[in-house]
Amino acid sequence: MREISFSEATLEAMSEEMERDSSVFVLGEDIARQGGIFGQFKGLPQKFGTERVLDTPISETSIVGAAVGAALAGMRPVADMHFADFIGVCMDEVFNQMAKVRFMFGGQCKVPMVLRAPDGIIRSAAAQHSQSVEAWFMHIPGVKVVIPSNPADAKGLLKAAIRSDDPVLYFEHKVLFPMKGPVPDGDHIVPIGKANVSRAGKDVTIVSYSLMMHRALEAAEKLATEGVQAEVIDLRTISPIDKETIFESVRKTKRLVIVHEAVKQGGVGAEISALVAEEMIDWLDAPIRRIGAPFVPVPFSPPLEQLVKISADNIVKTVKEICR
Amino acid sequence: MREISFSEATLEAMSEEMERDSSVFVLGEDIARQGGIFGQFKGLPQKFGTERVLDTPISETSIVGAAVGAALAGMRPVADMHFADFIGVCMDEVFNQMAKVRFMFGGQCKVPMVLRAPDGIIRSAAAQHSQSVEAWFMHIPGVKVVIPSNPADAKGLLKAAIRSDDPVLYFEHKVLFPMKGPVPDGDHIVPIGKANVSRAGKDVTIVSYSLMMHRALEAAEKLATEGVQAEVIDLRTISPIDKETIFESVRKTKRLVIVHEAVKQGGVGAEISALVAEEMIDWLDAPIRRIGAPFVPVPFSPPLEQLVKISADNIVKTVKEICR
Amino acid sequence: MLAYKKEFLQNLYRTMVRIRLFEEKVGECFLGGELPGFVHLYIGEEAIATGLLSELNQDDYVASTHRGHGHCIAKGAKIKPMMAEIFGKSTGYCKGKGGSMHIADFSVGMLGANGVVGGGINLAVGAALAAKMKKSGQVAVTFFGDGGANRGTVHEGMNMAAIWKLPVIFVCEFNQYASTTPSSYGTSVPNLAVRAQGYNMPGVTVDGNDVFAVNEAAKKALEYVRAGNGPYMLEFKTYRIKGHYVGDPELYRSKQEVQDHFDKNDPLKNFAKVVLAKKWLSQKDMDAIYAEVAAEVKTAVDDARKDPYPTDSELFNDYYVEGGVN
Amino acid sequence: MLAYKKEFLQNLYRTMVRIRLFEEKVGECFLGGELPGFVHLYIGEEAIATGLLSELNQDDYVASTHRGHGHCIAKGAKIKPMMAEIFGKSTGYCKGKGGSMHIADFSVGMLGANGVVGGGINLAVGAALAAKMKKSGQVAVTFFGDGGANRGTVHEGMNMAAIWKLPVIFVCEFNQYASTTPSSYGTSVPNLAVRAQGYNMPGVTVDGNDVFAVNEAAKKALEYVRAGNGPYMLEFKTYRIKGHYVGDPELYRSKQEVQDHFDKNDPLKNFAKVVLAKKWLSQKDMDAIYAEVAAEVKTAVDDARKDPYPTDSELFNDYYVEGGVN
Ligand SMILES: Cc1ncc(C[n+]2csc(CCOP(=O)(O)OP(=O)(O)O)c2C)c(N)n1
Ligand SMILES: Cc1ncc(C[n+]2csc(CCOP(=O)(O)OP(=O)(O)O)c2C)c(N)n1
Ligand SMILES: [Mg+2]
Ligand SMILES: [Mg+2]
Repeated sequence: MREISFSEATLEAMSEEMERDSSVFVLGEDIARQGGIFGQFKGLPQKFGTERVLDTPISETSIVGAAVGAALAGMRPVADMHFADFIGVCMDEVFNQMAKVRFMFGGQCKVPMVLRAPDGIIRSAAAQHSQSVEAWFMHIPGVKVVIPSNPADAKGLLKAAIRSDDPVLYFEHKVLFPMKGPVPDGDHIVPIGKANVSRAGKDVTIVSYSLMMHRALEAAEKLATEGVQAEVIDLRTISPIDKETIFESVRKTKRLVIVHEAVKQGGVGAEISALVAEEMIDWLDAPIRRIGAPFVPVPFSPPLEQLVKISADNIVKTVKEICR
Repeated sequence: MREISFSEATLEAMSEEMERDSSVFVLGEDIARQGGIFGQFKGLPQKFGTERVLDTPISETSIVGAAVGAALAGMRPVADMHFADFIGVCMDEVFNQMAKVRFMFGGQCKVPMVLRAPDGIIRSAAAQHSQSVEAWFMHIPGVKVVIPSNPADAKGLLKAAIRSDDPVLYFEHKVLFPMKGPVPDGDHIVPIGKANVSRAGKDVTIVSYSLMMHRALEAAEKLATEGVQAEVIDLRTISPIDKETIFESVRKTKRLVIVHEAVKQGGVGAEISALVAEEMIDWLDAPIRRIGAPFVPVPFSPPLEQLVKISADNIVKTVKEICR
Repeated sequence: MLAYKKEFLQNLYRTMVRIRLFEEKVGECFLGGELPGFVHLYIGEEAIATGLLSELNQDDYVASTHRGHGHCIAKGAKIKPMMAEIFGKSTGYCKGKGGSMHIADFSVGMLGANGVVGGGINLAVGAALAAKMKKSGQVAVTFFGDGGANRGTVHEGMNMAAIWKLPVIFVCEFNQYASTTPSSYGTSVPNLAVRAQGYNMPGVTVDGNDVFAVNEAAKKALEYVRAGNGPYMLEFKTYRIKGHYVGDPELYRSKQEVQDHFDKNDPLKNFAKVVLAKKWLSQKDMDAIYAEVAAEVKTAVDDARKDPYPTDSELFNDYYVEGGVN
Repeated sequence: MLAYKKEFLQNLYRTMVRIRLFEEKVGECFLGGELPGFVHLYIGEEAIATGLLSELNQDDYVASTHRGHGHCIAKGAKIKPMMAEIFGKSTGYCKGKGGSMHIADFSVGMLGANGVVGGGINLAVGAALAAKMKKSGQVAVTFFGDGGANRGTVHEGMNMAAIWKLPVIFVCEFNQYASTTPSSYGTSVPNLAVRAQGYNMPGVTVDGNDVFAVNEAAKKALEYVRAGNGPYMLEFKTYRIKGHYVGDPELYRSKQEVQDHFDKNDPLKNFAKVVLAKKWLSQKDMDAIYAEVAAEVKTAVDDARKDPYPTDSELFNDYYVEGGVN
């Protein structure tokens, strides 16, 4: 299969969907002139014109609010958040409008929009440009939340999100943009709500998503050399969660570790753990372990930043602790 | 002990702390002229003047931003959110300023402020005026989060929050305001970070907070008549969590149920469950059960609203399921 | 003053009376303990929605506020499903899921009341953006109060609409109060229309208690906006005759202040004075309309009372289009 | 033009050169791969911070932006701990926890750069509120760009400051671009000072490349604000000579445009032209300052390079005052 980068994969998704459906358009800061702060929108204005690829002012509440309004009026907007760290600026629009209008209005309307938010730690970007906040949104009824870890899923989930008649948050890790990987040709769609068993194993289940999938897979490699066969599940969608895929794996492995870059307390890992502790506890042979960042803002200085990042070795160590 | 209402208790706390320390002041919408939308600030302007009890425009980002700024300049602001539902409007100020400035600036400053946010379902206030979003804030390093369930704790935690040199979010359930209860005389302080065993028991641990504590205690009464002795823990602070009190109880009861009004998915219950599944799993004799609202916005129509509220009977039923 | 067709005048009056009587009835039912939630009445502000929205086409958009009943009625929503919604019945526009603060009728372009002050502004901006992209000729109108004007999102929306020359009219209903806070305290300028200059858009201050003045201003604004010149701001000076919400003890103003306004500047009395003086309508014409509307409102309430509440099974309807609830 | 004391002129020049050379060095170190994070340089805008902040007292407050080095230096922060901070060293102002985008020196009232565009506005409003409550006579100054001007929180802060008559100066640094977006595209008016009218505060547009014009405007604004008249808005027209961040390919403008500006309107060249023509300072005076500053900057970098990184044990310091991490 041909290999393209994560960012190219999202570009293909955008391009194909914009071609397919003239109601799809994109808006955000530095989208048209710059091609997106990570180059993820490069070439779109040349292809589709600046009527459908809109640079906006620094006005996040208007970006999301107007996207909701345009969706209500029959368009399919894709809005870009620049950095996920700024989503707090328009949290009300996400939480009280985007997520709720269809329900509040008794189904009179729908909100087929996508909000893309580049997240995660990159190169000492410090406390306000390094955050992962996906967990907030799994606590908000009315939106769906996807978070791909590789180019194929990036493309497939973005296409699914754009075609979805429900509002979707699409988190994409900044470190992933240049990463290459195989992407199927043609109209590749990854369904929202379906996790993926990225590596089969029988001794322990590692659930992760986004950049941390790569650490998890590395860890699984290392563990394999020591005789531990880890099954690695890529959640891909965190709301709604694909419980069945997780449960099926835990039924087999009887051990569960969840890994994410976001701080551990109150993170997605808590929900996964709680689901298993609620419905699968009798299957477990070990405590459920979560690996997430320590409860502290992301520091600037490289050696400190290193301390809040999760390595494959962290995962290996934790897995070994529960596989004794 | 004398009995006063929850709202009077918060008023006493405000009054005493404003008397004690001239740098304490309060700002928010309809605080001075109305005395707060739930009467929780009544009489303060008469006592302390409208220089220290400030009505604001409808400008939530300024309310919180200015509170942070005033705190940096040596004041101790108490800001009011009107309804917790509007905290999304100033989420950036909470998340990126209030929570982070001290850390980002290497400890050069502190942010001794309190953000009060009335939350919860009340009288068909519908999707945008009924929400409980405390879980978001336990996922934000740098703030503390308290959430009292009764007048004594309301007073004691508010006083502790005002005196704290750290930024504190103070959630108060709208239904609690008129509820009466005993409040100790004098300088009653409830330490942040300490849960309370509100009822002792040996068969099951019920962890809850805020309004749901009352449902939990009712449930415990009912269970007692059926021979099940529930220990009921009032978290009071949800960040940092008082793990030890929970663990100690679970060591005894070997069964855990967590109850909150917020939607179950991604809620505080997930974190509590995960902590126990991580560190206490061998002590458990039953699955950990969480009780929270179904994953749907709060509907307006009374019979529908009823479906997303949690009753003592829900709790009884769940407890019995795991106490068989 | 221009000449008006009689039918147009009758329609204006019908709409204003419909809002007034609808709101009076809602207030009555609320005080009678029949209504869930809380309600904000549009009484005293009827001339604005009426004079302005009467100039819109059915497919033009309106994004409203927490005080949305009047906008709804003037945009052409039916009062039966409105009343049913406010009662929380399954026959309501939102099937009982929204209530007063989320009342909406998408079939007439009414994109909903909004419980978040300022929440509707950018929905209108977005709808106008959609209209522009589709070259549909539609316009969007959005309302905000003298209090809501101070929300940041209004600023963002006005700037964005201006740079993209979107067909949207920003309507400030300056009714003197934001809940208990007088606008003279919370709003830094006496006339908010001055803010339009900050976005390079026209902004005018108009007597919002005079439906004719509103209507003239609306026509000018619409002509400008429909011609593709970009957004326009209208500020209507008016007065909230009732409390902020039904049940408001109104400690922040005197009864006399309210009575004075009602006596001297009630938009319905103002209308009657003009049309009777000019003999455009007779008292009989007006009485007939009044009686017809009163009957209509009575039926709406009678029906709403009898209509069924949603059943439990409806909780998860009208939600995710593609399912996905755990 | 007024007459200036020689020492004052020397100080102005010293500050401007300090900013320029500091920023050039930072840019160099970044391109050399020595710096973590990303950096936004203030080159070309030196006259604003210098002419304005030179009029502040040490205990007055400044809330800055992502482009904060110049504000920091002009407010009196030392360049050694600044450079150390940008290198991420434990000797930095924020002990390496903040970096360029969160640089701060509370000992001189510099409340920090801010990674969120618009994030500093209300910190200044709050500091000014504190000053007013304490009757301390302090003022607060806050900066925002032509891009940041379109954030809602700026609107909220200006209105709030106006109704409370807070001693705060809102300073717009109109440098023609918001990242890659020209202000002529994203900002609906050519002069943002017009927006001040919307809050009933004075607002003036001033040549931000002329440190004397800046200084005169600053004195007027400060007099007004210190007298308790409420807030004031200053808009300075300037130009960002470097990329938005170091490493910016700058595809959105021509090299010629930048060069033209640099040749004709660089604030340092402008200063030299005036002081030499008026014989207020000699080339020798200026060369001496330049050399002194160059040496100072060199030492700052040399030291920063040698200074230690924070140790692992420092991660949880400078965090909760009262503990509480799980
Ligand atoms: C973001 C937000 N903040 C606060 C509120 C609470 N609130 C509801 S209506 C209102 C006053 C609105 O005043 P104005 O905008 O003048 O409209 P009016 O009620 O006068 O029609 C307030 C403060 C809210 N609903 N949303
Ligand atoms: C709320 C927010 N949105 C977007 C950004 C990303 N961003 C950082 S600087 C910048 C451009 C700022 O332009 P302007 O305000 O004119 O300041 P300048 O860079 O020109 O000094 C943008 C979009 C941000 N940091 N914060
Ligand atoms: Mg009003
Ligand atoms: Mg700029």
